[in-house]
Amino acid sequence: MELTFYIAAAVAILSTIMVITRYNMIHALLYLVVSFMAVAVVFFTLGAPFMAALEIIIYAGAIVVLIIFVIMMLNMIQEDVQREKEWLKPSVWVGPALLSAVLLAELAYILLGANPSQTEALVAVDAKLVGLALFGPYLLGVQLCGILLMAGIVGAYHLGRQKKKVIHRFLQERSAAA
Amino acid sequence: MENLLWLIPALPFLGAILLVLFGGRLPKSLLSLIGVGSVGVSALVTILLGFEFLAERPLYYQQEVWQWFSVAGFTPSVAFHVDALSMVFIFVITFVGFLIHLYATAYMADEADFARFFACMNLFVGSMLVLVLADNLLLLYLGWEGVGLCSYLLIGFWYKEPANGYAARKAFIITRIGDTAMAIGLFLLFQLFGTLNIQTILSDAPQVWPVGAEGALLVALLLLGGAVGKSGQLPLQTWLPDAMAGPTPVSALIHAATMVTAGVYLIARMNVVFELAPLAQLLVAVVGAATLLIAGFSALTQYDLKRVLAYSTISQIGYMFLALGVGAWSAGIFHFMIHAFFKALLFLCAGAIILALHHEQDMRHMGGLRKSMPVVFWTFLIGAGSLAALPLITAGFYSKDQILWYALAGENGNVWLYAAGLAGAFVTSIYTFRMVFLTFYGPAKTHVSHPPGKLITIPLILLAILSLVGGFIELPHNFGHLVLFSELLQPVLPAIEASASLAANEWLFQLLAAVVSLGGVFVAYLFYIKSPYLLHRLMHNGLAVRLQQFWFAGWGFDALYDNLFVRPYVFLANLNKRDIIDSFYTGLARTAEGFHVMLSQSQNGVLRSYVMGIVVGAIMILTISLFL
Amino acid sequence: MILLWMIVLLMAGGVLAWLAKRWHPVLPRWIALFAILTDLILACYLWLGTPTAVTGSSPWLVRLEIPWVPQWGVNFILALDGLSLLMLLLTFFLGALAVLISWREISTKSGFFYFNLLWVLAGITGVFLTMDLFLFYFFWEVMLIPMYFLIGVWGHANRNYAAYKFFLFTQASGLLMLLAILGLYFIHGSQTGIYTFNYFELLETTLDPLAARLLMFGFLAAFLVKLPVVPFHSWLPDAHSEAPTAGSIILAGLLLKTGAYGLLRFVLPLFPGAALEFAPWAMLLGVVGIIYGAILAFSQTDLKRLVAYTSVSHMGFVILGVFAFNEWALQGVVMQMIAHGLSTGALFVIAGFLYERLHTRDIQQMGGFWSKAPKMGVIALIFVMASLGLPGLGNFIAEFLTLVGSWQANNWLTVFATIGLVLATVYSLRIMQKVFYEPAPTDRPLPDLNARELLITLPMVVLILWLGLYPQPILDTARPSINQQLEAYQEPEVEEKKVVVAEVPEVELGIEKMSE
Amino acid sequence: MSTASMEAALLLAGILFMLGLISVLIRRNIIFMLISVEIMLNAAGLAFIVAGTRWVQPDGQIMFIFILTMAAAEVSVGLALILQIYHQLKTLNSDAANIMKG
Repeated sequence: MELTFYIAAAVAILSTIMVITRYNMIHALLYLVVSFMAVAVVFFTLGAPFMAALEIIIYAGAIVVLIIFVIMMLNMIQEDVQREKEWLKPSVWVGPALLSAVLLAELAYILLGANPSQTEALVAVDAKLVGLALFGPYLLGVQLCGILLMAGIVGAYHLGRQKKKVIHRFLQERSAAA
Repeated sequence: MENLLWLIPALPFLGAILLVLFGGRLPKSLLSLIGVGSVGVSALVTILLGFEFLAERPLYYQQEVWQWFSVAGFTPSVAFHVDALSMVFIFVITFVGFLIHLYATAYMADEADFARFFACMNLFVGSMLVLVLADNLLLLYLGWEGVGLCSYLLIGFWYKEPANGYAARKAFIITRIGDTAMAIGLFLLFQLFGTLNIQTILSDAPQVWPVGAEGALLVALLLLGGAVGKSGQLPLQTWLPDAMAGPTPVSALIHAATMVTAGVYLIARMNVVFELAPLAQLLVAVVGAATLLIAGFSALTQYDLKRVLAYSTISQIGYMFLALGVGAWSAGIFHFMIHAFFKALLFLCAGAIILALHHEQDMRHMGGLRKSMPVVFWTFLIGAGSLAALPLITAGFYSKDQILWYALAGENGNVWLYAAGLAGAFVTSIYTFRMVFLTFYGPAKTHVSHPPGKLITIPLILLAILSLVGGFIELPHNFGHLVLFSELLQPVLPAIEASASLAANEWLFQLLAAVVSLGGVFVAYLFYIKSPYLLHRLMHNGLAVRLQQFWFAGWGFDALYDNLFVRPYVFLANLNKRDIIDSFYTGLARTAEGFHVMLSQSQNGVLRSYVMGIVVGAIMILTISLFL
Repeated sequence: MILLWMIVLLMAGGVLAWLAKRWHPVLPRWIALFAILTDLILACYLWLGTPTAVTGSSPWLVRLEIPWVPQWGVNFILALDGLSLLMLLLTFFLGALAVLISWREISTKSGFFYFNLLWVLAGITGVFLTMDLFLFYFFWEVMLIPMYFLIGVWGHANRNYAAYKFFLFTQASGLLMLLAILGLYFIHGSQTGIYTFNYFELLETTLDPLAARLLMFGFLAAFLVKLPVVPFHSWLPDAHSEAPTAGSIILAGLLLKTGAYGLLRFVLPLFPGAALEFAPWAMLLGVVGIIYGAILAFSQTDLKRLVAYTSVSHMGFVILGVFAFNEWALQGVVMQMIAHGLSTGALFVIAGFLYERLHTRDIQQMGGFWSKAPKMGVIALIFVMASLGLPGLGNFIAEFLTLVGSWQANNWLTVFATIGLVLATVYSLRIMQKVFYEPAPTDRPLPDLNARELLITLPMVVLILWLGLYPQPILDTARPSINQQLEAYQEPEVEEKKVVVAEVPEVELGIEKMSE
Repeated sequence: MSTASMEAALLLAGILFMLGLISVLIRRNIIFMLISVEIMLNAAGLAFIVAGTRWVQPDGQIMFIFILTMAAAEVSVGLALILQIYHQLKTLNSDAANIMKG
């Protein structure tokens, strides 16, 4: 299992790096799928098979597909790729990368500097347990999630509508009043 | 009668109030009736009161009108106190004031602002009466400042001319400087005596202070400061010549009856304090002596008729100060009274001349008026004779001789003061007769268009008579020995003893004074009538010309003060017009604004930079929580 | 209860005036006038009904106490003594004048204008009446915000700057006072276990010197800025010159007086020790203010700004007198508050009249108005003379008493303050010279005062003369409460009084004997 | 699986998060930024799961489900916004969307 974890972790990191360095969005998204799958494997090794399944279905499936659809709607062409290339100069990414590295180093310092916890055998937390908790103490959270999704749908519908006029709504009101 | 005391100052005030309220609506005849009538009735009351006073010979009359205010033991009243000294003053003020008012109705007849003029004149007389009648120093101060205000209003009466406004302001501000010294003196007096009642202070002072006490000296000096400002003495004399900017009756009122004699009154009134501070008293004499010389020499060089008279006033008040300073109190007051008569006379004559010559004041453009204006000529000659102290016939001789005599023979007198007085007398008669000769003799240079009417000549004649006979109430003891005046003042003012060693030779000094006076007349005659080429020759001498210019400019005092005080003050004030302290707060605001600009630049709308901000913040928080 | 009604009347009147604008455009000013006049009558009724003060009795005439937030010890306490009564009379008198002066001047948003005017007055009334520090702070702020609108909405060209500046200065200093109030509250609470904002109870607090000093500076901050004392004065010229005439009158006549009132009412009795320590410095500040304000006033060309700087100069006398700690000086201060309110108010009124006619405040463009408007000239002359301290007018009594009092405390500073009178002459005469003397620069006709304007100015003339010639009623009204404020300083006072008392009977006897 | 890999898993979560963060910081394309946010959310979810596993509790997984839900909603609304921005500004450059700058 350990080995599986490390390989999956390595894949996840590598593919994520690939995601953030691609110029072409579709390529990046494909790497993203790989990354999500690798993380799903990590979930499995951590004893959360249900979550692994969800990761693949929702992240790698639904969300990525959604993004792909949008990209298709936006008609990305070669020029855009070229522009991505221009935008992503070393001078742009060195600073943030360094800062993030500092953050990571501090995180690592916390993790590694902490007292090593006692060794315990891994116990899987299966879907049944999760389900019991989900519809027991977390019932309210589930309801809220439902509302959130509902709001997301409504919001997406409202925002995604194509309006005829592309001026500001205050201006619109004024023109209507006039 | 004594219950009517309050009427004396109240009537002029009433007149002033009526004129202010209804001045715009009444005809001129009614206006002059109110203006002159109020002072006239006041003079009538004064004369009746004076008769009663002379008959009864009380120490004083006193009347409290109301209590002004009362704070923790400080209880000044609006109360009037009249003793012999005040009696003399109110007589001069109301009587001479009345004559001047009468004259002014004719003089100002063509003036549009008739009501304003008489309102101010009435207010002037009223304030002066309050000044001399006040029973406490605070009320005296009220009159004192009121006089200053009225002088401001009247000197600047023709306000459209900026120079007049300047002269008016100068008069007010310079006298106010003196007043400030006096106010400080009042604080000190109140602290020491717990009251400002004059009689209380005078009776308590000898117990509080020994002779020569520091407190007495300080108080005396501060009061002298006030007196010097109002009376136009050194070093605050510069406003008086400029005060000629007002109409001529105003000049007469300021110089003869009111205002400038206030300082004399104050010192005479506070005589006990000055006697307790011999040093201050000596200073009074020295100031008087110096002023009479300086002003006399300036008068020699002036061409403006009124300016000559103005300098002569300064000089004559210097004589009064000299008299007060050597302790010849009653002599000083006597000279004040006589001076009021002849100076009012001279000014009113000058006014008649100026009016007749279309407001021409320059003596170089006058001349030959002896024929065309005989009444004015004769009255002016009498006034001039009195001013020059022509022996035996004029009142001025008796009063001035007394001063000169005590300046030498009095307890505090000395040879230097006497010499100054004598030199002053010589100069006085020179400039007086220079004025007479320039104005009335020689060829006529300006046509007389406006011969003086009755309203103008009657006051002149009355004053001329007084200028002649006024002196006979007080005659030297080796010559008639009449002491009506000093006897009257005896209870109020300390008497003076002449030193016995000199007394035997008094006639010698009287003769000297007479000779000096006549000599002055002769010199003037020599230079201006007999042989004018002498004057011409003198004017070609470089030193003489420079001296003449120096004296003409009033010994450079104006320029000195201008450079020393006025200009630096105006410069500093204008420099700081924007208020330097405000720039500190403005700077504070600017700094805040700078920070605002700096911080608002970070709000650039670029999403990534916001995220960057979050990251940096996270790093900082983590670092702090980890390593600190 | 009458005290509460005074405040409520003003506040309700304000709201009503605002609403009334909808019904009729002239209704607001009538409502405002009516509300203020009613208050004026109430205050006069209180004044005339005041029994003559008996020494030793409580100076408080009327007191009202309602618990408000008992948990925090906040009470609704209104109390009236002679000092507050005088201030109230001044408030309502000047308030009525402010309404009359705005009669024609304010044409835009008049309803809101009168709302603000009345609320400022309500705040001022509250400040003068309340004896609960929490409430005092509340009214202090009530006063501030409508004033901000008065300047900011109806002011002249540079009004926004002036309004901000005014707001920032007073607000910042007011916050320091709030801190000090809270400090006093907690110190008192920890000492006695009773947490209260009640002024009468807080008077009993014993403070160690350091705490007293700090708290006093908190209070001083607010009062000195409001007064204003020289380094903190720079809001005043801007606010005064940019405010509409009514605003200037209320600023100069009343708002500045709240600072002086605060010094008398709170600083003196609450922190006697610290105040004694600070006294020489405070007097120095006063003298600096007198002279500095006078010099600045001299150089101004904007008439309202000039008058504003004269206020700085005159208020120097107030702080000079307050920190002299004797009855003469404090009576002088009270007189100065009233007389300055009238004289400076009147000068602003005249500046307002001139602005209405000429649309300028620049004295370089004026001159020779005496012949065109003699009535205005006479009235201006009277108030210019009042401002330079001419005897016979109210300001003279005030300044003379203040200086007599401060002379007992400090000779040299008094000498310099007296020199300030000369400088006052210089700037005052400059007003007369530039506006009424000299040849007129334009031939534009200048209508003289009309009936309404005479109605505004004549009462002020009468009052300033009355104050100058017979100020005793005012002094009598103020005396008990002044002695109350001075209670903590009586020790040195007794000796001085003895000297005086010993002399006085002698004097009076002397007079009686002689005159018989 | 030993606890050592627990820490390794947490470290993985951290690394992924950092990578997402770097991407947010360096990309101007809004879609890329959205993707990066997804990566970060995913990393956060991973951390929850590790914690849940460590304490043998279902709560971590539940939190992951919530995150998932939120991510889904966020992506849908976000994409709609991106569409609008693209229609209004004709670009996907996030720097261009700075109309509200101070």
